[in-house]
Amino acid sequence: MLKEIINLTLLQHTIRTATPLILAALGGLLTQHAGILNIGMEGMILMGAFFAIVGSYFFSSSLAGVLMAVGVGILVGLLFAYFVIDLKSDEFIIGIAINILAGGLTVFLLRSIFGVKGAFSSPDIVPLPRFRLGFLEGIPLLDTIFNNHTVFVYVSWILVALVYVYLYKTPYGIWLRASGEFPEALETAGVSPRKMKYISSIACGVFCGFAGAHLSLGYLTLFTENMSAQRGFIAMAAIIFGGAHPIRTLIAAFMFGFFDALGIRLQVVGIPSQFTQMIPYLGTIVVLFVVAKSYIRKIKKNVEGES
Amino acid sequence: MAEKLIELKEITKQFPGVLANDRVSLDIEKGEIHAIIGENGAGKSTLMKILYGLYQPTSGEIYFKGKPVSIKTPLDAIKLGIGMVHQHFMLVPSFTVAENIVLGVEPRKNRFMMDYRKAVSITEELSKTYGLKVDPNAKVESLSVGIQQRIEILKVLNKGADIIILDEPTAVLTPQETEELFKVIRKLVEELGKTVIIITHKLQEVLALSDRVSVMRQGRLVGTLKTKDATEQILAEMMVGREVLFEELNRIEVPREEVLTVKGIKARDNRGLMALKGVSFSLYSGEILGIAGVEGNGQSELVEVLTGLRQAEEGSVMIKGVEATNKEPMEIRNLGVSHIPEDRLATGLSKKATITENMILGYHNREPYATKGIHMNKKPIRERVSRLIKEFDVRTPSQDVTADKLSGGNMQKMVIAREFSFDSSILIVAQPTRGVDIGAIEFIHKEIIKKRNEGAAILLVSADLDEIFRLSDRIITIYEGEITGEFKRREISKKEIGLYMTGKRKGMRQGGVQDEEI
Amino acid sequence: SNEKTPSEDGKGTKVGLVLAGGLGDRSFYDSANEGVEKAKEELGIEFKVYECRNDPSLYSDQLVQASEYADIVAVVGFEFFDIVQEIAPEFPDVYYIYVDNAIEGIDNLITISYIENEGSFLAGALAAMLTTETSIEGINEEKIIGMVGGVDLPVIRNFYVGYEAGAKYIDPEVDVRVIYAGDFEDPAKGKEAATALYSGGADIIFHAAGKTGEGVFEAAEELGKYAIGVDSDQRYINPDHIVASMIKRVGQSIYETIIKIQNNEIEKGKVIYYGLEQDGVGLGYGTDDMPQFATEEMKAKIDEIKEKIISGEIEVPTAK
Amino acid sequence: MKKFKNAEYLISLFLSILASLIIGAFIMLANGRNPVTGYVALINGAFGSKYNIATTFAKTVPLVLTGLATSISFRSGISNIGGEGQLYLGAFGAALIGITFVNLPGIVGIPLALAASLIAGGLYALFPAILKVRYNIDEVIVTIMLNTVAVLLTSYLVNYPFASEIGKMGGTEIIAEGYQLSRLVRLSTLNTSIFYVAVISIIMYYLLERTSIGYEIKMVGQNSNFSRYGGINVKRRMIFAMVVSGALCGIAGAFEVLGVHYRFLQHISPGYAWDGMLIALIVKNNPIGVVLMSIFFGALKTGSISMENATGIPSELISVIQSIIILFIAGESGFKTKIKSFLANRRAIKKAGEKNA
Ligand SMILES: Nc1ncnc2c1ncn2[C@@H]1O[C@H](COP(=O)(O)OP(=O)(O)OP(=O)(O)O)[C@@H](O)[C@H]1O
Ligand SMILES: Nc1ncnc2c1ncn2[C@@H]1O[C@H](COP(=O)(O)OP(=O)(O)OP(=O)(O)O)[C@@H](O)[C@H]1O
Ligand SMILES: [Mg+2]
Ligand SMILES: [Mg+2]
Repeated sequence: MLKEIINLTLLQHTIRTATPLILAALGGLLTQHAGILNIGMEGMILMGAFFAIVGSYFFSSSLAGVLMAVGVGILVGLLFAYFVIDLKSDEFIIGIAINILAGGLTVFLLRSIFGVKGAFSSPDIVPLPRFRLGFLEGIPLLDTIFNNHTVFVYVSWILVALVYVYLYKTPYGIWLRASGEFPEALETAGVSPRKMKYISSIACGVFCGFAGAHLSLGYLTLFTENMSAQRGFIAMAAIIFGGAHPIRTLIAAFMFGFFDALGIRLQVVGIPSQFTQMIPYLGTIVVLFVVAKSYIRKIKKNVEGES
Repeated sequence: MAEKLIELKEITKQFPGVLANDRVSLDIEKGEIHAIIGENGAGKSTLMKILYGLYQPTSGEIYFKGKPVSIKTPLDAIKLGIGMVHQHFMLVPSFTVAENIVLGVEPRKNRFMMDYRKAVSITEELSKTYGLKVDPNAKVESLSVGIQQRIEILKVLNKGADIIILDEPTAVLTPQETEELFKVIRKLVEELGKTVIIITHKLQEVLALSDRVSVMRQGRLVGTLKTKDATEQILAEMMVGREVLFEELNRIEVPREEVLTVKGIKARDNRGLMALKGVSFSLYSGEILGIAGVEGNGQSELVEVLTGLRQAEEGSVMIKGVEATNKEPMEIRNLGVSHIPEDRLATGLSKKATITENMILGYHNREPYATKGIHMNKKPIRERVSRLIKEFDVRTPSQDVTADKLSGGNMQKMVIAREFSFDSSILIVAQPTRGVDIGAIEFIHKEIIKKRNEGAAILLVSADLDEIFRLSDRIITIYEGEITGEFKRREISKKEIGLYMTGKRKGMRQGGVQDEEI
Repeated sequence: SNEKTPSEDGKGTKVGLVLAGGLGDRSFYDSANEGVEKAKEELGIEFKVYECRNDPSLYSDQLVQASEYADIVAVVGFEFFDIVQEIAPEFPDVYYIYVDNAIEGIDNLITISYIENEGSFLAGALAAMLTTETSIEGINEEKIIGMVGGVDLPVIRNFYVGYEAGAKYIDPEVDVRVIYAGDFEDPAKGKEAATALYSGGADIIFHAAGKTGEGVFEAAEELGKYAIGVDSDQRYINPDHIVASMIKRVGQSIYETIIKIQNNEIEKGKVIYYGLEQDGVGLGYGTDDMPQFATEEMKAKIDEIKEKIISGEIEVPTAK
Repeated sequence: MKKFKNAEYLISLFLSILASLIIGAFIMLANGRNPVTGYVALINGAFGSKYNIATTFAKTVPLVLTGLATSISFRSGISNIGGEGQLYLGAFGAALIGITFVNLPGIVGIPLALAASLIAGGLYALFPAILKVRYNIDEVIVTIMLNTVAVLLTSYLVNYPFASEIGKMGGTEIIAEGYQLSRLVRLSTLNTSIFYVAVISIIMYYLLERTSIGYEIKMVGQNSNFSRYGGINVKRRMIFAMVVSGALCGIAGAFEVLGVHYRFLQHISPGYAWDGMLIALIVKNNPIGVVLMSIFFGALKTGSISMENATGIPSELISVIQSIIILFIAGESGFKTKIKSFLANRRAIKKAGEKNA
């Protein structure tokens, strides 16, 4: 029975489930660093998923799909930025409005463009290619776990590294962080914090576009209404969990993916689905608690060690 | 006549409801130190922010070296060689000193990557050139205000500024630090040919440092004069539009009774380091006990321990014979302790709350303001607040505006009004006049003395030695979390006390030495 | 407000179709819609669809609005159990066809209850027969089959018990595994659930998971395995990997009931059960141009089982 | 001064709603629909008859409660995003009482059921509150996680130990007659819970705006340093606010059971807590605003269904229009300051010009 649960597919599942979360969370953590909590990610992912299908279907090219998703991501990012940054509206409300907008608009366009409701799939949708990493081929374990995923799985890992370098090793990342932590300081240093906030917001749209394209063109090859299925919110939880640090957020996303995979597999053993489905959520709280406690203990220890 | 570097012509700035600058015209000459003074809210910062591109003037023009310029953003100002050190520091707390200094002009390894090592070496270089010592790798949030001030200046210099605007740079500095800063300013002007504009509320500083001084009142420029033609009296009069008398404060003898006993207090600062290493003293009714010390030597922590905001690890605090160690702030207040906190914005008030809401805190659950401690009665609350506003001369359009609409001086008066209105027998007063104009300083000092004369025990913590000397009946010095000396009024001179404040001397002073004039 | 005068031949009869979910699920609700569409074409009725999109706060509103509009209201979704009992007596002139539950004793309310476990029994039997057909590419030796359910609900569990019983009837050693995705609208999750089952050795998965089931089909295609669709004949979605569908003829039964109402053939306040006998549920093999995985033998065996169920020789368990 | 501010706010709110409706009209036109017919149907659907008005108000019941719940928690500076979970547990708690003590008369039973829901919701909010004040664990993430846990837990309970015998619906049995709040208008689900909600709203208004507790909560939320310094027990106030917030959500759930469905259902809430949160945010946590905006949202929901049914304007277009309304309301103060500073600048320039001349 244990073999049913703990096996290589568990890790594959973890990786696959984590990917859209990582992509969206990378975008969200950029706005987070710019001082904006973006709960509109859910809607941004959904739009991305839809327009990826549109692009791929009409241009018979997955690249066109991705570009389309990214283009729409930029537009939604701009909309979000305009309201939050220029009009100083409550970011929570704007985020929710974007989610509602995305929910309505995708369904409406699904009907107007494809003439269907609910779901759209077609052999004419060109999915994103899969990737085979030649150098992994010989190595049995790594090959199964890490090879032959869709392209965005690898892209997401590269992006984590890029975002990390961007945030901490380039001037632009420093500006971005300053724009969230102390915008006046950045402004007096001659860099517009507004610009940095706009950039982060647009980048978030792009990343969520990636996440959406990955869902509808990479992971699956179809669009269904509401297919983002709360991933935007879980991505936000991952950001909070990871303290908006790219690596720690990546770990959080993997953790969610892992708990999810574990939950699905535990059902096979006969545990009621409601309980196995709780695992990612309860697991997160437990991990948060353990981390917080050990942090407090560490502070205490430091203090004792010093005196 | 010297070259006119900058000419501000008829600058007007209209904020919604406030005319902050009203047709202000001002010249800055090359190589001068130009002081700008004025009451709180006179429009000094606004004018400088316009010059630095942070605000756009509603109307008016700026000429730079005789040519009209448009300064739309700070970047435009930086390009013209203008740099500004702000009243409230513009440093990113979680960044290192080096990162802050190069912010906006980061050295790069290539098009994209920042060269952090270069940033460190730039910082070290600057630090050496101008004689301002900083640790490039320290995080700003862990540094004292004095050091932060240095970083701000280095930051401006690093951008190649020829004209340096300093907005109230000395408000938070110790006399030693102020002296050091002035040396740097003189060096910048005399040796490096820079031009300096300095805003300050301290008239002695104006007289000691500047070449010319401009005075602002209620958004207008009252006049500019050569410093050598000015006196404190003249300037003060121009500022407030009436005569200001620095009268000797009237003290009466009040029966002394020990109300606060502090024994062997040890406590840590926010970083977990020992900030108080066994502090003991007593405070008596009818006296003002001044605590003199360079900022960052444990005064803040001491005040927090006494008021229940920070846990002491060892030692005891007795208030009127009642054990009060590590009690909650509320319990300590109930023992009759009022507190003017050093950071009014972070602790002393809520910017988003109205003046009424800010001023009723502490009374909000007492009769008659709250029936049975629950039902709040609007009328008595409003009456009380409006009375306090009048009594303490808090300048505000109404008691319903939010506190962030007040100028710094008026915020401070609001906090003092609230705290002094409690019939507390112990007042813990930290930095009561920081960033406050002379009229308000005079007012606040009188209120403190009045409280003393009524028999309250007052613990005064101030970075401003003049203030300590002017108000205190007794002074203790603190250095690195320990008390290094205790003196009666007029027992020690300002120069000498510096030795105790910097730990160069310790122990009680014997005998009375005539104090220099205060 | 509007005149409700159904003419003799049924022309101009107004039908309101109230759905707990929404159109576009390519199974349950779409099938209901097909029924009224057919009635429109063949009987000349008019109709309007009232979608509640799974929002419980709309059940009552939509039902009332449909009642005010229509002569016959078809109410689709077990969720309406309480509300339809409350509303139907308020509109005595309106006939209610309530689909997917069982209520007796209200004169103008007819309920259609599907014996989905019977249909699922056949699906299970087919899956059990196929899982050892190693001649088909992708089918392994192991006797493992799976099911992906949307949410753990009584209806969905009813699918499962029938499916399991059907499989065990063919071969008691067949291991039947179920995963509930916890969502009817998350195809990605459906794909993961299916992938987990396939990689655990299952080669055929039956889904009762709405849009989540789309992910099951994708997993089948990707891993070269097989799936069984639900409610509508879903083979057309991917004929190479969807071997059959357990059909719940919601549309057909609504259509038939409309005719019965118009012909006054209806027994008042009764439950009409649609099981195998009434051809309300069954197994669909798609159209002839599709590759057939079920051999003639298997189909015959399925028919035999079907007869036995109808005759009562086989008793299909029901979920609690 | 204050009165004037309120009037100004109302006017600009009205204008932003108007502006979004105009945009909505263009969307309808672009779709070949007649916006006049559409909006007439919308208003008619929301207020056109006794039944419609009743339905509108029926919709506001859960929104007011969850909106007030958000107000009190957000005011105290602790964000309760877990309303949905608290609502589910509260609903289940009430149902449990209603199916267990079947012989109690309503006058005892209903308060008991409400108490159960209040305790269930309150306790479920207490947990993240404690994690927050004791261990400094972010309450946003914990409450989001707890939402799903509560939905799943109740789903287990009603599918297994408390599953209804008939109706195969993922719900409990019907609660006893004595617990069922009576309906007020024929066909509508509007029931006597609206009176309870009116009373609760008044209490909450009083608590938040007129008492020292409300004052303390507000101060804690604005500046917790200041509050502690001023002698407020910050942690206690945060926990109090969170528990009250949870209790209100619990009660919202109870009314769905006692007044609408008469049993607990697995998917009893379509996201009431989220809507309530949105409402509270829009009106900046003002309790009166919550009530008014809830009515507006209720009307919008009721009206848009009628609009869809009457005109065939698809519901997804309506949600697009709704999101535009929300965007405009949220952007209201931003638009206003933009316009104001534009006007002020022009005026000042004009004035300066006159003086120069
Ligand atoms: N951003 C702003 N919006 C609206 N009013 C402002 C703004 N900034 C300043 N003011 C108002 O403009 C006036 C001038 O403010 P300013 O900051 O220039 O005063 P100041 O002379 O620097 O005072 P202080 O000595 O207290 O620093 C004040 O009444 C202030 O309230
Ligand atoms: N939006 C505003 N409306 C009204 N008054 C304001 C506003 N913003 C700031 N003020 C007031 O204007 C005064 C000046 O504010 P500002 O932020 O410019 O600080 P400052 O200390 O004078 O300037 P700086 O630190 O940049 O030199 C403060 O006393 C503040 O209370
Ligand atoms: Mg100033
Ligand atoms: Mg097999």
